Amino acid sequence: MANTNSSDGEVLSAPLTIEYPFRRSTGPILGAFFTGLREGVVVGVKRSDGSVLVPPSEYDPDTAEALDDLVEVGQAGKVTTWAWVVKPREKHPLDRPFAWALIQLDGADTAMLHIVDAGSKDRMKTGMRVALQWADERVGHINDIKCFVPEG
Amino acid sequence: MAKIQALEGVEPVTMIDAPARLDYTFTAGRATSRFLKGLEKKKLLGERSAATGKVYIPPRGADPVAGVPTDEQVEVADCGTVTSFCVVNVKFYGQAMECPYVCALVLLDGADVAMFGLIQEMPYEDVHPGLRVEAVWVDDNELSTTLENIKYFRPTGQEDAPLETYKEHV
Amino acid sequence: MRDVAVVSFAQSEHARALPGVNEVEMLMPVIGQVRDQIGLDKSRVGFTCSGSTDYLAGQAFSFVMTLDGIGAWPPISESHVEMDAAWALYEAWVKLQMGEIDVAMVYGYSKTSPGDLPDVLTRQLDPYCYAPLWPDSVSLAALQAQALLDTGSTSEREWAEIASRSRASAKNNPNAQLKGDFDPDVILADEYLVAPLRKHDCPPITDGAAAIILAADDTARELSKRPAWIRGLEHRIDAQSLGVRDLVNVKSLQLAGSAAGVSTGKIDFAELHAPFTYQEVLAKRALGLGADVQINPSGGALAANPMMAAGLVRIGEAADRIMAGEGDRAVATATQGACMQQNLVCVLEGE
Amino acid sequence: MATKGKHRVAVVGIGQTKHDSARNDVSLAGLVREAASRALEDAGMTWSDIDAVVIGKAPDFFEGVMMPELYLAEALGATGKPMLRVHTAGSVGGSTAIVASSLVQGGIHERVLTVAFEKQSESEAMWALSLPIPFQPPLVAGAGGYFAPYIRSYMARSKAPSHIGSLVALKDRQNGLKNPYAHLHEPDITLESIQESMMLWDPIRYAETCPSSDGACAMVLVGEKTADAHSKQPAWVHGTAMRSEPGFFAGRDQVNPRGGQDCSSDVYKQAGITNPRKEIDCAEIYVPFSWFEPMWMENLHFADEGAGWKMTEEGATSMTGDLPVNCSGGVLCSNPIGASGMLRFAESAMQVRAQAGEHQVDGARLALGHAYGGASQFYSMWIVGADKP
Repeated sequence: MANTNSSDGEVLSAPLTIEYPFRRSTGPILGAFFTGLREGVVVGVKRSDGSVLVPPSEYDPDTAEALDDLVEVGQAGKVTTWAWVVKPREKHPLDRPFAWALIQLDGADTAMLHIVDAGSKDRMKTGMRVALQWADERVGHINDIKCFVPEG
Repeated sequence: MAKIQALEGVEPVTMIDAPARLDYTFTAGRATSRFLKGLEKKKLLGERSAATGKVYIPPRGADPVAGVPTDEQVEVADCGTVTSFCVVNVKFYGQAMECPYVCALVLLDGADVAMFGLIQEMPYEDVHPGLRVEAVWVDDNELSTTLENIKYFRPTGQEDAPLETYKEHV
Repeated sequence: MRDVAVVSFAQSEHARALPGVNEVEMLMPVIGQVRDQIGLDKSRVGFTCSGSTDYLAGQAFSFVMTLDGIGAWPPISESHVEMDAAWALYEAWVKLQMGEIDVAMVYGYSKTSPGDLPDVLTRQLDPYCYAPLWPDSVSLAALQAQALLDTGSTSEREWAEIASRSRASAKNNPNAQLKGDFDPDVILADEYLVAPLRKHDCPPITDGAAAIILAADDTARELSKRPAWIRGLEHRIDAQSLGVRDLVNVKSLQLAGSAAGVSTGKIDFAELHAPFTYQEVLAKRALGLGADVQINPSGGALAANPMMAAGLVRIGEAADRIMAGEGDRAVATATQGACMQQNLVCVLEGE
Repeated sequence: MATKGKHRVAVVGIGQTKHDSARNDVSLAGLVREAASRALEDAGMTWSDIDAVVIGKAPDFFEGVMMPELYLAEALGATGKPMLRVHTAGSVGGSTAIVASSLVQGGIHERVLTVAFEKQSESEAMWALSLPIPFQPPLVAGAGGYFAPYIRSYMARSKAPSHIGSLVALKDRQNGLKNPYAHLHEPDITLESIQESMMLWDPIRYAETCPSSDGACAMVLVGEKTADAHSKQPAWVHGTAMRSEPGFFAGRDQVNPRGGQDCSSDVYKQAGITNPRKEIDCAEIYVPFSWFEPMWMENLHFADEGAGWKMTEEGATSMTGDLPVNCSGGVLCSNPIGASGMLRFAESAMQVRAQAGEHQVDGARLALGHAYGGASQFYSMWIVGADKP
């Protein structure tokens, strides 16, 4: 219980922390995606028109039709849009400037959100190629992808 | 799933850990702050509603019946009557109390609403509606702006309050 | 459909932080004002609906506490959406369409100041693949802004001009939080916050509350000399996944705007809930608004953005201008979710 | 668009998940889709037939996802459609269904999907319901800690014998055995085992307490034209009502709150019911702690004040009594909080559609669904019938 009370004029305030170690069941499709990450592959799911969603979902985002045709996709792809973080926030995945990016992996038809560790904003460009970097320790989690880096 | 070679025969992931922590600065608001500052001086300050004449404690800023602010401060006694209670014997994440404990609704003398408080210094099977109780405060040097200044309530030894005095609250 | 109008609108002061009050204390004067300025007794309100969310203040059941501020006794017919209160207005409008009540009250509020808003909003995202990365709201908006820049149809200069115009307009709005004269050349020289967005491209973080009274048919005429009639009210949602969405064409806003009949008559002015400068460009396009439409005479969300109320404020600001005879037909919008995921469109007319 | 005034609305599709303490086999989306796709299947519809989606759940802290409907829109086929998120505390499942009904009754839509859920295993209900509030000692332990003193007050006021709570628990747990979706299936339960179970929040025993469940419920609500064309028996909505009152005020009667009394009077009036005990064939009532059955019997005008417990004791609320209550096993057998209210509404509709299987009340034509929330301060109710209103 927080009791380091500070007084702002007439009104009292105190720090409050809401914290919980949430543990989430993934279901089979996201489960396969996370299993793949742990094993060092990226898994997508095929829609009825043949296009591939990455990350995969149990449902078509447009029609809600159930999906379960899992496929493996590439570990490099192109940046469809990006945003350069000048000053990372405390909870951000990196503590030095980096880019958030939507990345369409080879073999995928949709883009996934992750980060690009490019060192400098000048290296970022829409359409650029990036390659996936695995985390040293992988447990089956989105953070098994450490980041993407500019290719070549 | 079978056609992805890397996934064949491996233990599938079914759960992920997603801990989350958010830090806030809680603001008590005007009415609650007035109440808390009273507690620092061992005073229980309720607030009377001009609309209904009722005294609210702890005040939350409004007379909920009329939807208007309560702003006349009224000191109420630090003793009162148990209107109902519960013996808590359940544990949960983040709980501060040791089980079992008695949590009671205490109608302080001078107040028109009962507030939750602990009952101690008596066997919990002897707690009953009508029981007269008084606040046991923390030591003066530990007083601060918190309801935790009241450690608990204990029986006063007075005779039980007659039902008519708290009938509206059960 | 039954004719329903906005007949009263009130809002609190909007500020970065209103630490002196809790949510009830912030809301109560607004509720009093929205009723009193049209002399409405609370017993005439047939339905009440509110919009708020627990996550902003870090308190569960916050809407339960604020019920203390409206005098819900004897018990009232009441509901709550965990959405911007513009959607609470939608629910109240639906109840009025059922024909059993004639007056409804809507309110929305948030105290955003207790938490770290960009962090808190990450909790709205896909809890498996997005939220664990903690992508803050400004960063996600910047992804959309960059995608828009890449189309070559807008510029950072246009965004700076939007910020400048909005905050200049807000000088006439006594409730606005961020107002004044900002030279686009000067603010464009600022550092990026998250490129391509600068501080001026982002909304202020705001504590505030707002309330509206809706009335139907003759009751609306009794309560207001010139009611702001709701001629179209529609809302739609898009997928959350940014990777499957067309970020530069806000489909849900297009669909809602077209269903609400925005383009069936001349629009005199618009109150667009576009918290980031570039979102005004997207919203104008989605609604097909031309250069002749005055945008955000109140200053819009760039001048004050009380979460869970800012959309309702847009409707209220537009209605106030219609009621005052400052225009005959207006459109107001509300948006929520990352990168304008969910949108509501309200077309208002005087008569 | 349709004409002015209130339109008829009926339930033509109902789905629910298997409720369990932890549905670790599904994601959040998978859980809501399990209920929603069953409701669509029951309605003979696909996702594309739906005009709008109305979703409800209790506080977002349970799953730690703020406004989770934003993430769930795709999973529920809502992309490009209107979607509303309702939250009225524990009554939310009921009020969500009422908002969905009003979209049809107001002439806005013809086919609405409504869904309510809770996946409590992502965190812990006791934690989420007892978040710290600065300056206050954390005395009240969850919902049980809050309600126990009022249950004690009811017992004192009505002079109900102490075994009534156990009788309710026994009845509902035995009813739950007939419901394949129920979370708790306890075939060996006896009055003795209930009375021997631990006092969690005295006077509430462990076995008289609802479980903490993962689960979801969904319904498809349609206009008259669609319902008439439907091959199965619809459940016609004869009345809906909601009431709210402040949770804390001087002189508040929290044992028999006026909000619940007013709400039930309103819904009976809409349905043309003058003698609820006689006219209503069965009821699904929100009973998270067994003592709430007798309390609600009084609040809902089925029994005089102080006499609700006699209905329980006489067996009137059992499946063979004159007013079967919670034939599904009720909240005492399954409590995915946000969905629990909708489950009451859906189970009442299943009864008048004669689709309740082993827990069907023979010849049920008119049923009440009830939910409450907060400090017994939010109420939502509906009356559904086999006949058109």
